[in-house]
Amino acid sequence: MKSSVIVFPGSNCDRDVAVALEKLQFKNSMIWHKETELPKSDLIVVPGGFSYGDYLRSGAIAAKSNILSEVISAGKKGSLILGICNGFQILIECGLLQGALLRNSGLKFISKDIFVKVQSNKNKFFNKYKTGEILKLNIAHNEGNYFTDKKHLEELENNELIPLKYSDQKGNINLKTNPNGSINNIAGIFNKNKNILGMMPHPERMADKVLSGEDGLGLFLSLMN
Amino acid sequence: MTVTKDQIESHGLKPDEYKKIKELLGRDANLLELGIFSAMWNEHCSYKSSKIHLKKLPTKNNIVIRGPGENAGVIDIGDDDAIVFKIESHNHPSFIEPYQGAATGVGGILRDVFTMGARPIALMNSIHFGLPQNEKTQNLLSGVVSGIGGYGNSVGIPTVGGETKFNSTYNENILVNAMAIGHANKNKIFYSEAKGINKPVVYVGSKTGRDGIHGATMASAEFDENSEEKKPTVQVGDPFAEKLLLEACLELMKDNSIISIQDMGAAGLTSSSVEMASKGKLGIELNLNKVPCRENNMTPYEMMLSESQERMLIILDDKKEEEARKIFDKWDLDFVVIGKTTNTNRLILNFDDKKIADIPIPALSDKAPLYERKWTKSKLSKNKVKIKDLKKIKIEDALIKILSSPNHSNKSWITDQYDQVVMCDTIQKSGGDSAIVRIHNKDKAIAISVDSSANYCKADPKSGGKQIVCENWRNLISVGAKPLAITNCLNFGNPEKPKIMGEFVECVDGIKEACEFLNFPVVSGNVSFYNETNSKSIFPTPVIGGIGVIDNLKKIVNIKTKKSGNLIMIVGKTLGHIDQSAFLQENFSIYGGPPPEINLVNEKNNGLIVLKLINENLALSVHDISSGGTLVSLAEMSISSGLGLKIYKPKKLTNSFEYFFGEDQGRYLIEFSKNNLKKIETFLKQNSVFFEVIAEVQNDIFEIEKTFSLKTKDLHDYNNQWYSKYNAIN
Amino acid sequence: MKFAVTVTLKKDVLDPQGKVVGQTLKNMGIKNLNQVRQGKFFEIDMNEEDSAKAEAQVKEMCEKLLANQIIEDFKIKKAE
Amino acid sequence: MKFAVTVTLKKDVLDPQGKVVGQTLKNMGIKNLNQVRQGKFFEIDMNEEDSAKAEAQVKEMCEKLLANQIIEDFKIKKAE
Ligand SMILES: Nc1ncnc2c1ncn2[C@@H]1O[C@H](COP(=O)(O)OP(=O)(O)O)[C@@H](O)[C@H]1O
Ligand SMILES: [Mg+2]
Repeated sequence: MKSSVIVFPGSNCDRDVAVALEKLQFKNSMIWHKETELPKSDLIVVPGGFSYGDYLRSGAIAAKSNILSEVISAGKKGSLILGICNGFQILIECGLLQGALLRNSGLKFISKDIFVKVQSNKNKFFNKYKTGEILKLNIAHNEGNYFTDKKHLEELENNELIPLKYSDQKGNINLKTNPNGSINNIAGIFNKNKNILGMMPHPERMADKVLSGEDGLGLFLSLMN
Repeated sequence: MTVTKDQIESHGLKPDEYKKIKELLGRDANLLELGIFSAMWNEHCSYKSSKIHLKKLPTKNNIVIRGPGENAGVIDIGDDDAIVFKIESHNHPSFIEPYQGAATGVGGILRDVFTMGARPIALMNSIHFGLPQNEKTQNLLSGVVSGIGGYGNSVGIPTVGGETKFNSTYNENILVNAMAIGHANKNKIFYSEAKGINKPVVYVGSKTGRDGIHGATMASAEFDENSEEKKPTVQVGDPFAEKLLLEACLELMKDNSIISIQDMGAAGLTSSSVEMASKGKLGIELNLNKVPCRENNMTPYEMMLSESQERMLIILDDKKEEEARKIFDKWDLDFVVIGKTTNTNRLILNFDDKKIADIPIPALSDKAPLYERKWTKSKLSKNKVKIKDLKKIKIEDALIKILSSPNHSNKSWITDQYDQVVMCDTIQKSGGDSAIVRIHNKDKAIAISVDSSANYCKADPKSGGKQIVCENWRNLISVGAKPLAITNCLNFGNPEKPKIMGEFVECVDGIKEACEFLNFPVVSGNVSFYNETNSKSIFPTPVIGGIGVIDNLKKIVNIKTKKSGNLIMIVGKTLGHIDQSAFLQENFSIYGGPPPEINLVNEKNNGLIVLKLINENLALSVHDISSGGTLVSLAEMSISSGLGLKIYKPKKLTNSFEYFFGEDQGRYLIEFSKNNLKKIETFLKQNSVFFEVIAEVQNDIFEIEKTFSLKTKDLHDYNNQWYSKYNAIN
Repeated sequence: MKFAVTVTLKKDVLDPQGKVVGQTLKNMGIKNLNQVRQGKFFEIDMNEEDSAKAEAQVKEMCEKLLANQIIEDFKIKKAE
Repeated sequence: MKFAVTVTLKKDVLDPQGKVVGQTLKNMGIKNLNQVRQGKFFEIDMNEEDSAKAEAQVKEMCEKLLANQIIEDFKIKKAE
């Protein structure tokens, strides 16, 4: 399996995700944002961090970079694309995913381990998990408050396009288990064809037993299926 | 044009200091030169009040690669790995503008570490505020915390721990100390010493603006006509620029084009260029027309004294310019040759084809004034508190009071605003005795802790100085690390007052004694004097940042109790020293009396033995006993695991308050399996370590036999409410 | 030639910042406060004599970068 | 009664956001751009008939919360 991790000025989870991919024997390349061509890859990762300092709107400036037009056309052709945290924000800003990520409702940066419940495993990214499985992942963001209009929300809900929702350890999904104000506790969404995933939690931070757990590994393993 | 008396005074220089300047120059100084002298001779850059005392500190042993004097200290942790670390204060800026003050404090200390060729791998902080009910505190707290997080999170360095304290002594003068820790190859450390003549001096990073120009308000009056432009401005941090600068510098450092490198910190371009030249015994000549400026019409005075952030000065080797420029272009950063090294031993500044300053380098560095200031010994308070009056309160109420107090409450409101795990090497985040960060790609880690105890230091500066080093050492031991070295940030009042100077001298003596005894050298640090408002000084507050090494990741322990049925013992002797305790302060607002005594022999012996128990896998969880005493420490272990404890009453009980809340030093709590009791007992006896079994782990209930019984969950709640209530929006 | 641009969230988009700011102001005792909405403000300075051309360019900046038109509206004013 | 408040960084204060936004616009081809400075914008709606009183209150809000006067200036305008 070949993967490409896109690096912007200000990306800071690029190394972390590369470590997780390489641990699973992905052949990974780091792609600088000024490149105009993407190597052929089975998976494109837009990693977390603060591309361009998160200035203006998180992800907005990175969405204008050279390489993004390549990512967009790859995405439209059906390549698998994973946007994590800032990567999710970038995928939204460039139009590959719909909706918006607003400031967290508490107006504070939140970084902590949280729980998410897998809503559906019928897709390329979560097939190694069980539907209903609860994962411990880490979040770290200022703008993770997902918002979209009613019509799109219905479309997401009705077509299994929301793979992850914030929950507690027992799987309860409600206001109390919502860390950032996201509509319907949404932690990640797909595009219509389910080849593009954006998620706020960081799976790469849960890929090592010595640290705080391995619940995120399944995502990368699923992609190898 | 010579300078006036007013200008000399407004630059914070004393008349006899100016006299010395004239002697060194052989003439009067012009205004630009005066500005440069004032920046180099002020307390912050010259250490003129502290230097002779700091010299007493132990700074060398077999693991120290570079001690104080560089941007940060460097120690050897084996296998070519070096750890580069330092702590620094940003107290005054943070009081004026908490977000930017704290943020730029973090930015500054990060640059100190990556200038030396180290990739920063962790950030820590020590923050002290006035009482919560003080009007300013809440705003300062939330601004400082989001500033620390805002900068570190954005650069992508995990903030893994720290300490937060509230004390009325900081009502008008908060403390914000930030520590950065980096990892480098020990054969690729970069220093600031210039070498070679006619080498290009390169300015890299962000442009220079009118940020934080000291004393410039009046002084620059003659430079420009538009008075609006004269306001000294607060520095604003740009973490994005810092991240680019970090990556660009580390990329350039991969080959050997850099001769020397120095960040522009306090006194910006002035101190960086002087320091490089001074260390290399060389001269430096700059063309100020080349300095990249952010604003129009900036004067040489402003360029030399600006404290704009995210800038560095580099001396490059011959013919390396083009390669280096490419790297900085890639990262969209300025890269401009602004001067060269010379053999003149002078700082020469040119502007518009005129020489505008010409100062012998030694005049700015080696010949800066040094003071042996008058100091008086602190009066120690001998009177012991009479415990009789205190019997009216119940033990469990006192415990709850402490656990739910601002100083002892769980800090997750703070730490949830810090990205603690970016870089994917954080093994232990905040919440334990030390943070633990793995060395990337290796099976080893470092432990980090920062500590202070202003109340102890106020009551007895020398013993307080010792205590804080010991507490730091203990915190490192408690996670299974071998303590290696420290950095320190000495926050004090006005050194011109003999009483304050005395506090400083005695604290340093205490630190010295403990560091020497424990073989725990000081490799870097920072002194922050003049922490006072309206002539009221803060309590002496030395902050110690310690590093330990863990050679095997399987030998790490934490404070979480593991299994019902296991036993807990106290290692170290409990005498019941209750003066200066959290118990008296939180329950009765009593602050008098001496702090607990430090016995360095026991301290070292107990610590090394505990480390052995950990390495033999005999200690399953460990927590040192610090503020709040045994009962609070036991409660913290319970809260962190959710398991309860049955605590025994000691047989020869004189007073249970003294026993359970006393803050005798050199003590640890250790959880172990019952089967190992004999083995551990024998081992401790052989090594003359005092111990007593004090509790048994059980489910859910936290109790002292025949005294009280509480649900662990309730303890958790008491410990977790204060911050969110205090900071609630509605 | 200078322009002042304001970018505001569309009416039906939740504004977490404005909400918290409004709540804080109410807690500070401003009882007759109805609502606060927070947006962004840009001061744009152009090297351009032709004001129609400059304004068209500013509009382009807004559409392409400064505002996310899915959730935001913008307004352009010429400043003195 | 509605007010439009703009909060901008003082002249000599570094504006990292404006800097990056300006650079991005230039990279996108707007060569005649001189400078961009970014600030905040608030739309404040008050339940208050007395416009002098309302304006005084908005000023108070700016001083106490919306602007940090050490690094920022603010401007208040009555909106329709
Ligand atoms: N400002 C802060 N930033 C990060 N972590 C903090 C901060 N303040 C406190 N902590 C964390 O809270 C925990 C408890 O702190 P403290 O009571 O000072 O510990 P100790 O007594 O062991 O030194 C520690 O793990 C510490 O790292
Ligand atoms: Mg401790």
